[in-house]
Amino acid sequence: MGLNSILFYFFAALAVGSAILMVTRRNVVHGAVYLITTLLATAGVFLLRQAEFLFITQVILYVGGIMVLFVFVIMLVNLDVSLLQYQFNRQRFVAGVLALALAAQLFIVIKMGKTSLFPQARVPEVLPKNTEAVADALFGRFMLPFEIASILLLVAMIGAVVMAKRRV
Amino acid sequence: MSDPRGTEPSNVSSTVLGADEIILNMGPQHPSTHGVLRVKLKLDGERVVDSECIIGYLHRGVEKIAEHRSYQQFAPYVDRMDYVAAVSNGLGYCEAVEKLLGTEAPIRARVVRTILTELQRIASHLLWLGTHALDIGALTPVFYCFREREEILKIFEKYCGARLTTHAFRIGGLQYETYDGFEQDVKRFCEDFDHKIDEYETLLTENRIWVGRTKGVGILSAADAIALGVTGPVLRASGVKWDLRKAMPYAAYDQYKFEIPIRETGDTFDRYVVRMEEMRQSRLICLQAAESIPAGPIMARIGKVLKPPPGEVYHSIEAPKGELGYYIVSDGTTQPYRVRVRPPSFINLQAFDKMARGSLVADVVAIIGTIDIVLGEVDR
Amino acid sequence: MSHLLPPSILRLVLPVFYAVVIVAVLPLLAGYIVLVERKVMADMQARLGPMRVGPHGLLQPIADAVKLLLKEDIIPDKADRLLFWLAPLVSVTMALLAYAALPIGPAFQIADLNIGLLFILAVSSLGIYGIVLGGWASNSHYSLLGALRSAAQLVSYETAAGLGLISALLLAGSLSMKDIVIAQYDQGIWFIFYVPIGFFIYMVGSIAETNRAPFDLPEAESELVAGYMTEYSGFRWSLYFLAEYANMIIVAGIATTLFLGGWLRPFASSHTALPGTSIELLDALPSLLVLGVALYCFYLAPKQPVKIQKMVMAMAGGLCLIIAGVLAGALFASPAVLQGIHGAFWFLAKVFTYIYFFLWFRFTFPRYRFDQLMRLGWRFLIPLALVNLIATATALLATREWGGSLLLYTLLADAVTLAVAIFLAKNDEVDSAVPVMDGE
Amino acid sequence: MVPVDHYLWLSLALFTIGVIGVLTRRNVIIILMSIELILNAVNINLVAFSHMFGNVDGQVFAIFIITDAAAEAAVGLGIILAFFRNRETLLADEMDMLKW
Repeated sequence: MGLNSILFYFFAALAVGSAILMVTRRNVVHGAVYLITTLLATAGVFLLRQAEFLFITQVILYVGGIMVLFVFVIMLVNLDVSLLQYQFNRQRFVAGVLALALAAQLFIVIKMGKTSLFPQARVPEVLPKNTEAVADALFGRFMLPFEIASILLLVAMIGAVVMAKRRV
Repeated sequence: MSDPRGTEPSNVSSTVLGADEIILNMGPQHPSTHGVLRVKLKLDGERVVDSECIIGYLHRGVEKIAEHRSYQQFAPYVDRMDYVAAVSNGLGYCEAVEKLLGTEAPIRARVVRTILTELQRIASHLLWLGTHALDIGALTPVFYCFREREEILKIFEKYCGARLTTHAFRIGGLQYETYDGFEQDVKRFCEDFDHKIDEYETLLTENRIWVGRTKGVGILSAADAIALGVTGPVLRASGVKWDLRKAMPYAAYDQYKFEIPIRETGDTFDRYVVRMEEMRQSRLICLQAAESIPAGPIMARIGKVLKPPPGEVYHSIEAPKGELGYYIVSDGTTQPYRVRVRPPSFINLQAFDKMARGSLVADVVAIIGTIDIVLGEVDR
Repeated sequence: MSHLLPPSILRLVLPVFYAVVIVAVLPLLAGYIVLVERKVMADMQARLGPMRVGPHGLLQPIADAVKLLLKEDIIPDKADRLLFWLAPLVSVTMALLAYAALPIGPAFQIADLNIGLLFILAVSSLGIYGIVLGGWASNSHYSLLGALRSAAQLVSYETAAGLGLISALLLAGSLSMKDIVIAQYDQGIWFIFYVPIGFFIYMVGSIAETNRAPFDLPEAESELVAGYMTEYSGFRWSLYFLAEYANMIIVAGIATTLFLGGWLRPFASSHTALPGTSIELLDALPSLLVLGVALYCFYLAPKQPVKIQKMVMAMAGGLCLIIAGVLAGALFASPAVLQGIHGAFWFLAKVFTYIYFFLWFRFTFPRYRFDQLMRLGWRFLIPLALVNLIATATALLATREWGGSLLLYTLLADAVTLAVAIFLAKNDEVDSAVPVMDGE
Repeated sequence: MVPVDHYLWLSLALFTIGVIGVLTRRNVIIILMSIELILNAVNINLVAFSHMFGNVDGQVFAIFIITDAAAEAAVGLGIILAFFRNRETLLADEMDMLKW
């Protein structure tokens, strides 16, 4: 077991552990902290798969941007009341069973497809420089989706402003 | 008559909070409430919805003490009200008692009083400028201001031995003759001081951030200012030309030429400009007065034991912060029956709520600074 | 050292050694930056500053550190203990982590990542969690307001600063910190001359990101007492403090690397040796400078009032003498050693010059108000940064298509950007004349 | 070398936790965060396959997903803020009106 594997299992355990903590915490700020941990651990997994640019995107955008927004909003809304309320809804048992059923389904699919679904990995010996490769793909073949994504962001921005704006 | 403070009276604690509203307690221990002022703010985000000044943390019962002291014994106490402008306090009190006695200090005493009071005005404004700038985040002016203030305090020290609570004047005139070189000291200070003010102004007046932080902040209209009884530079910045030195001259002010600076808008920047200009005018008064201090006695002929005739008197002077009035009731004994002080800081502080509503937390600090309060005087 | 260990082991050991050095030296360095700050402040304010502990306050940082470590550790009763404990650690860890990719000279770098710049930006953007969580966990309104301000401020100014950096990145064509410096060596010019406006934008943005005056609203003393740090004391507080100064060095390091030629000395590309030797004139400069400082220390030493102060002053002079000796010795060593040692000298010199500007701003300007800060960020800096970026890119493209001097084209681009800046500033003036009363 | 299906197991675990969070929690912010978790699980798959096939298309898609997550978070949090302002609660059960 090389260093890579050890790191992978470490990050995986960290991600799953904090994810579980995230959904079970009563305090939303704690939940957010655990989600941040999960995201960082996932970023570590990305790094292990030589997706450096994605790693950085994950850290800057997800952790440094989106989650800051979350924490910001959590702090804006008053928490004292919600701490005392019951945290899980009425259909929690049914929902849990359903979620586990979904997980089982996926489990079986992956298990079954393990031999047929994945062709043998064809990892090239030398990967192209990741940042350049991603840039080439983004601004080459994926130019149109890229532009559409930017429009999506614009729409979201306007939407968020309209939503969060106070009624006059 | 409508309440000049706003549409509804402040009542921060009993009102129900909205979704984004929080109560922020500023003080009594806070770096920029200038002492033990406590301000309770209701904030919507960072915007002030409502405010309430809670005072009294420095109450010492000065007015009550006066009823158990003889007239002369009480004089040092007034220095402890506006302790950064002790000379002005003393002048107001001494002149009030003199008025009650029906005498007047000799002309030499009055001229020296004028010089010292104007120097005190400069010192007080310097302290204000330094701390106000510090509140707004300019760290440096305060040290420049203290450098010049130090010169003034040195003159005080040489004159009467004390720097802060000077007790410089006595009822009926002065206790001490001026020391040798007093005029030269005053003149030298005044000559240097001119370009020192320019120095402060280069740091602040045209600084975009300073202008941004002060223009349009804490606007007080002339009508509101009058309705609230505001006096001093705060009133004059709102466009009301009212200065007791001109309106009801006392000491020797009628002998000197000076201008009363006024501004129109009544925002923090205007108050800053007015005070800066006042320092220049005070400097001119000092120069004129130091030029020719008339010879003569320094004490009026009053007895050692003061027994003013029964009656009452109200005398007010233009202290650095506004109208400082003393209302003294005599019952013919050696002790006043009642002394009531009209402190400018206390009255001006009333305008705080009017100025602060709708502004941001950062502005609150600027507004507290611009009113120029001294808690010793507010609480007495 | 290379003859002691085989290169493969050296490759592993050296970064660890560097990391240990940085972690060990940084707190001391931060402490001495505080001393320099206080001395500079005192000088600008017509006073002396710390003079008591050691000659000219030279031992003041150590006294301060001891005091902070011995202070009682207070956790507010209703604080969220876990996060209260975690937050300063996050701040300081992220600040230190960023040093991994910062090249202090060609040899002195822990890891030369090919996404080095992005790594530093990413990691230092995580430092915000220390501030936000600390502010929230303190359970105090001042802290919370400070934290919220800080979050909004950092997110907005990161955008502007990042866009300012990209203009230099375009010229370098790489994200690796080392390659960026080498690009400047190859092109024979520091990028600040190509994109001065980009540098200006980054400078303003970096001041805001490190919460320094005039953008120090999250810890505005006169308004929010100490902002997010209000409830912190002792060691935890000093961690925040360390993080703040470490971040200052980081942003200065980024600016130095991208705009000021990193570890390159001035006129790095011109090589004129002194007659008769192989020593270049400019290479001799650092040792002479430090020698001057050493002599000044020796000159001051006998003038100190107390014997121990004389000793400390002489020791400071001796230290400078040793440094001067090392710098001079490097002149006669191999080029790699020369580059390594002098590179570190020039890098640190540039970093401290940059920090000096930080200090200068702090003592000159009043503090912005929050809405003004936001307006400056969103309505002045970000549009300006975008225009600057487009102009720079156009200049690069023009050079590539039509040939000609890049400097000329970038000058043109800067002129355009400057015009836009003036237009934006004018516009802003009109707006700010009316007091803002929105959001009602 | 870690086999690819281990990445899928990790992804599956995170996905399931996310789904459980969405379905069972009452607090809308936690629900939104669980959705982020689900998106993140998908990203792991994409990166794993991207590495397996030796091209970056999967990573590009992951970037698009992060973009989408940003948009979703912005709008979602905007809605939560508006909701909180009007109803003073964060519970999904009480989001039972079409209009307020």
